[in-house]
Amino acid sequence: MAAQKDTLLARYKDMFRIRRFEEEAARGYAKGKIGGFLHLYIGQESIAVGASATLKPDDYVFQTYRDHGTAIARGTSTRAAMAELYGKDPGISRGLGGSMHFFDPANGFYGGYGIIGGHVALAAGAAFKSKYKKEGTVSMCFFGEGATNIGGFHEGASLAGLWKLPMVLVCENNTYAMGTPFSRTSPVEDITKKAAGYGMASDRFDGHDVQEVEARIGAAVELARSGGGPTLIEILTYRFRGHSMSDPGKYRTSQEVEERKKRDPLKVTKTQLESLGCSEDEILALENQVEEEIADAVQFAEEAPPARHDVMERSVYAPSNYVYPPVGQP
Amino acid sequence: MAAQKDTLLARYKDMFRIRRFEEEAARGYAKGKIGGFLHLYIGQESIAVGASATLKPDDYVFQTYRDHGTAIARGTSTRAAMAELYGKDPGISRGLGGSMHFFDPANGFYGGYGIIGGHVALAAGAAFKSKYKKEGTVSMCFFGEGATNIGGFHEGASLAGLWKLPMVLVCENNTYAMGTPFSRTSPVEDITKKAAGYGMASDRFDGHDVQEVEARIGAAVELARSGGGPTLIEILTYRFRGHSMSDPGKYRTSQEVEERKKRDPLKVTKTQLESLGCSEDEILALENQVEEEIADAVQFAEEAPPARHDVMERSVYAPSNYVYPPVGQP
Amino acid sequence: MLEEMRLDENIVLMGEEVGYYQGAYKVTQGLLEEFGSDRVVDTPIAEAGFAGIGIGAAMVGLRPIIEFMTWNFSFVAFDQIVQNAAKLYQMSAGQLQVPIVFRGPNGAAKQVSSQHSHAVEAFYTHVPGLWVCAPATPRDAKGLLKAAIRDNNPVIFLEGETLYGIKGEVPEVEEDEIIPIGKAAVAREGTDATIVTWGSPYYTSLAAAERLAGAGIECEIIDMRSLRPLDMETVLQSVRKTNRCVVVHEHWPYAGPGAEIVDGIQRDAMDHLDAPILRVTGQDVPMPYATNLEENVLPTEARVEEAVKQVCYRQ
Amino acid sequence: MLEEMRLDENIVLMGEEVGYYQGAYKVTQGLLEEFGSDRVVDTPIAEAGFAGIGIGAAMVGLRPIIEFMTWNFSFVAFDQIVQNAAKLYQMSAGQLQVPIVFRGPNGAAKQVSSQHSHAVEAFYTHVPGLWVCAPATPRDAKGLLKAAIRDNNPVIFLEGETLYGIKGEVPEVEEDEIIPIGKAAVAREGTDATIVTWGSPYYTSLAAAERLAGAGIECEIIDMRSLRPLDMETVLQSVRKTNRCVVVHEHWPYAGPGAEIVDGIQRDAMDHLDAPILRVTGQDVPMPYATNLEENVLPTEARVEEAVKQVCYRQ
Ligand SMILES: Cc1ncc(C[n+]2csc(CCOP(=O)(O)OP(=O)(O)O)c2C)c(N)n1
Ligand SMILES: Cc1ncc(C[n+]2csc(CCOP(=O)(O)OP(=O)(O)O)c2C)c(N)n1
Ligand SMILES: [Mg+2]
Ligand SMILES: [Mg+2]
Repeated sequence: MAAQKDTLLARYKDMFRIRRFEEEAARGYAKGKIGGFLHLYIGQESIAVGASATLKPDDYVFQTYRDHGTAIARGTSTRAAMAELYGKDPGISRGLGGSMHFFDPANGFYGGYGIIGGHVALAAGAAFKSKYKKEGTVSMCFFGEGATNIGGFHEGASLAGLWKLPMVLVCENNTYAMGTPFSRTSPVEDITKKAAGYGMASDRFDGHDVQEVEARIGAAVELARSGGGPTLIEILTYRFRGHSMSDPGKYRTSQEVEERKKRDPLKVTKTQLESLGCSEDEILALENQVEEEIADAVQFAEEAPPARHDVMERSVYAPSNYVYPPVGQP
Repeated sequence: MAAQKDTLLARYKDMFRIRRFEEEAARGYAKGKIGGFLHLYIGQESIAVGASATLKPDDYVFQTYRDHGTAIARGTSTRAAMAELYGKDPGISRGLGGSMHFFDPANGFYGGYGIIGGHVALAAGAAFKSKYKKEGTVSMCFFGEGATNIGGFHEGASLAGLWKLPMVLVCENNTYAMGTPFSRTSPVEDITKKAAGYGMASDRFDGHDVQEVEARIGAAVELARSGGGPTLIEILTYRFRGHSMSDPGKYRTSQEVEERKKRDPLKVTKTQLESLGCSEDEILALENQVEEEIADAVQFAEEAPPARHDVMERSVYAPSNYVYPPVGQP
Repeated sequence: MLEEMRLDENIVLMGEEVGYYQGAYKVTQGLLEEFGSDRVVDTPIAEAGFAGIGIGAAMVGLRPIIEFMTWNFSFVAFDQIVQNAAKLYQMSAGQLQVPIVFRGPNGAAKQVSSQHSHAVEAFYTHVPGLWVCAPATPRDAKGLLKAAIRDNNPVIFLEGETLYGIKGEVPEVEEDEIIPIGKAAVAREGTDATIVTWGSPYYTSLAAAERLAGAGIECEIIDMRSLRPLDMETVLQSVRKTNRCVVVHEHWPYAGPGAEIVDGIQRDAMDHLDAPILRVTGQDVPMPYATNLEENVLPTEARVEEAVKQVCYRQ
Repeated sequence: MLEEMRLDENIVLMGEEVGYYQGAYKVTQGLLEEFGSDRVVDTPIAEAGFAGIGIGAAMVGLRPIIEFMTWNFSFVAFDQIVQNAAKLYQMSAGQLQVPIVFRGPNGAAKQVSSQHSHAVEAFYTHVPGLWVCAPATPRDAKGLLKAAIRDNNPVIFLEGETLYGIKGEVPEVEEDEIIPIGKAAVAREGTDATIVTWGSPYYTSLAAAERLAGAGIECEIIDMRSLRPLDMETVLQSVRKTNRCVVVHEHWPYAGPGAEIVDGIQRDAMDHLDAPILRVTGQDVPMPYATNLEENVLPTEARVEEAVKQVCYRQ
């Protein structure tokens, strides 16, 4: 019980960190400090945090352009993340990638991708390597429900299913793809119906409870790790903000949004914490830690030196002084 | 019973025409009169013929590069077909397309396509027009089992399912994609398992009996025509020759091929005809008609003038003197 | 678009968010209401699929307009455009036409980073069977779009993502002004050097020309407007007059229409050239996110100025 | 390939029919037996999928070789190559490398018609982040492939479909000869005109040069071997000597490496040119099936001869 409480507190902190990071990012965008497209993860935090809790540091994670939350859940520092949004040199992609292209392989985060569907095969590629090298690692790929009609998803899933790759495909069904409700773009309501066609396992559930997310994704991770092949998971969730900062979100009513906010994963977890005997002070203390961290991240980003031209030029082509490792010792 | 016999005789003649056409094409290839890739339809004739019997002249048919049989079943003259293989000006694509790219829209045949998967969406496009214009026509798309892993198939099928387009997707599962048995490249054995993911009906059956092909495809055509949306049909079949003329087909045993030849659709139909009281002479007379037709087609192709440079140059861009039809009368 | 759609009910519009959302960039505002969801069709995210549906529908008589939310997303539909749209007329020996327009914003928007900042003209101009338009002004955009819709061939229509904000004179509905595909415009007259450009660098070039005028160099600016076919006649005429030329474009330096124009000039007007032709291009890097870097990756006024001075031997 | 795979078990080969079938063109004969089906992987027909798997595997440490049965099929994987392979090193600010080779036959084979006859170099050379090789001789093919496999960047490796039949000297296994990416070769020395070429038109050019020698014109032939980066130094040196140049290539005329080479020459050696540079190219049409047409669409010896005579003012 105490262990459960501590764990849940940790999850809450991780979710709260993402929430506050995203809010400050929105503020930075409004102030013109952050440019381009900015897709916020607010409302979906339980998925990144619950999923990350099931993974080991050397597992591979791939996400779309809506990638801040997942990167931070994997361990990307909020300083490096915020500096990236500000286009600064100490950013996690040195200011070259921006919001949509966080990369932090040191923390097992293999990138945010801007083209729908394309990264599913990349994630399958990491899983292919894992299997080929018998690493025992797992590759996890997140994508939106809007991605399930595109060829990239189909081919990645087909190959993962065929080769029984150690992979978990997590569809974050947040009900909308930009302004389009899923019902208008998918021939089926239940995405996991596609799993049978890929010869893979599937699961489908509501994502507002971080503990459930952790348990259900955890089972798929274990299956993958033990050689049982991939699972297609559909998690029903909701984004509270517009698709990106430039989207006023007029395609849905405020009642709908308010309704969904009742199941805000942070709120849900707070209630759970209280029923586990957590005091408000305990929670507040933790929130304050996060507030400080985020304030520090913003200040860091503000003060950091700008992205560098020479870094950009040097990173078009990798140096090619590749020397073969001694045979048999890769 | 007499009607059934006449119908079946007609089907037999159509299948036999394709068989003999393909055999002469193989001979022309061996003699160096025909170049490029040549994919024969031998063994699969029951599908083209059975399917065509369910269609009206203004329905739309799309096929892969293995397209001679389907075009001829739709009504392409064997003269124009053979002349195309010979690269001659009176060829059905005036010598520009060749074996893989027969085009005969006048007979409702909208082409043979060389890139796996791409034509599925084209066929869906014809179905889209049919629905938009309330034509009451149906679009039928043939493809191999090897095509079901590619994105083009997925996207075409997804959109057809979503918009309930009047379309029939016919997968001719001839067991091999070039040298690869289906079991090594598909995550599932039963392709129709994918239909649920596209929200469409499905059917799956053995293709050696032309009457069964006609009945089962006919049901799907009726469903499409009556607004019931698309069907994914998998027909189990076999090609007796190599993938193309350059493939010796070493990846399968001669026993396997002999075993399958017992279910040669022509042989099966002949037996059915006999049991319907058809005499050998009746069948032979009909075969002789076809022999004459094919001999004539070969001679026509031999003697036809070569493809023309000016036709090639003129057909890169269409003339653009487009004038809008009076409003409301397209 | 609106005007053309009123004229022919065979014209349908298809793309992501073109209907209920009124277009990701609000280009298609109001169309859904007027024409309904049968003609203004919101699609799933499946560019290869809906591009293919458009091509298939065009083959059998419709005249679809396919919107790519941005041209960056056309790469997943590349096969459909290159293998089917461009070739069907010929493969079928003229039996099937493909009257289709693929349109959407092209080139860098502000800070959208490497996967969303492509100037795609080099890819599509290479392919016989396609026409390619790249208008810079609102008037040209309208007139060329009309021509593209009425053309019986597949047209790649590149709109400037950064240009949607630009307002300019547009002819009235009654005028029905059509700008033919394949005609360049002399956007500024000058005697000392020719600047050949299109799309958003047109504005950079104009600004640079003003600055150069201050330094006594009068540039003639040719706005290509269409990139396939190229109106080399207009370019050559200008170069024969000025004897110097700079080509300014956003796309990466390696080849593309930029190099094709240079090739054509040197072939047919080498004797008139007093200096090698120079190009001012987007730099040869994937587009970085940071704005301080992006600004320099795109062709700048300063670089145009410098190049013009160089061909005039005035550094 | 064999030799490299023996050296590093991180090298895996993936593609359609590369294993059990021993390669559609028998290029991969024997590899499956030696390395097993874990390393020589037959794939379903899903180019975007297995190209993506290769890129993903490369990001995390493997060194995959991805075979396209022919380059015509790479268009369905275009997005993966352009958006991911070419950019990951930069998007990740150097944190991830993509050491991958995409290879397969390029250009027309005999009578395989419009969808199967692309010379794709114009599409891929345009993209920063990729290297592009196009060897013509067996020796170069081997040495460049070794360099490509050992390189830490994505390499587009274009083999000549019609060249598989050509036999030539190949260095012994022990020699481990590596031809560096980005170095052209002077394949024939001459004083009167430079022919710049690559891939199968290299042989057309050689034959034309022999015929021209009979007419008293000695051509210098530069075989580019790599198309990105371009070895312009070698080209310029030759042109500064001969003062005349013809570029011969199979790809369509609009832009591509052909135009890029012309652009570079006119920019850096215009003063040395005694005539405009001409190009002999594949004609600007989708490839027709009929052999009488195809022969003339491809660059012919006669057209090369004529162009050389023209730059030498000897018609
Ligand atoms: C191939 C492609 N087409 C279109 C887009 C433009 N686009 C970006 S996000 C988006 C909606 C995606 O929705 P979904 O997959 O549900 O993810 P969410 O944004 O809801 O997380 C679209 C259409 C794109 N990035 N890539
Ligand atoms: C995108 C693409 N990749 C590869 C090929 C090469 N190819 C031509 S046919 C073929 C096998 C197709 O098998 P299947 O779909 O079963 O059809 P079948 O030939 O058996 O009728 C392959 C791999 C192609 N044409 N297009
Ligand atoms: Mg969504
Ligand atoms: Mg097959």
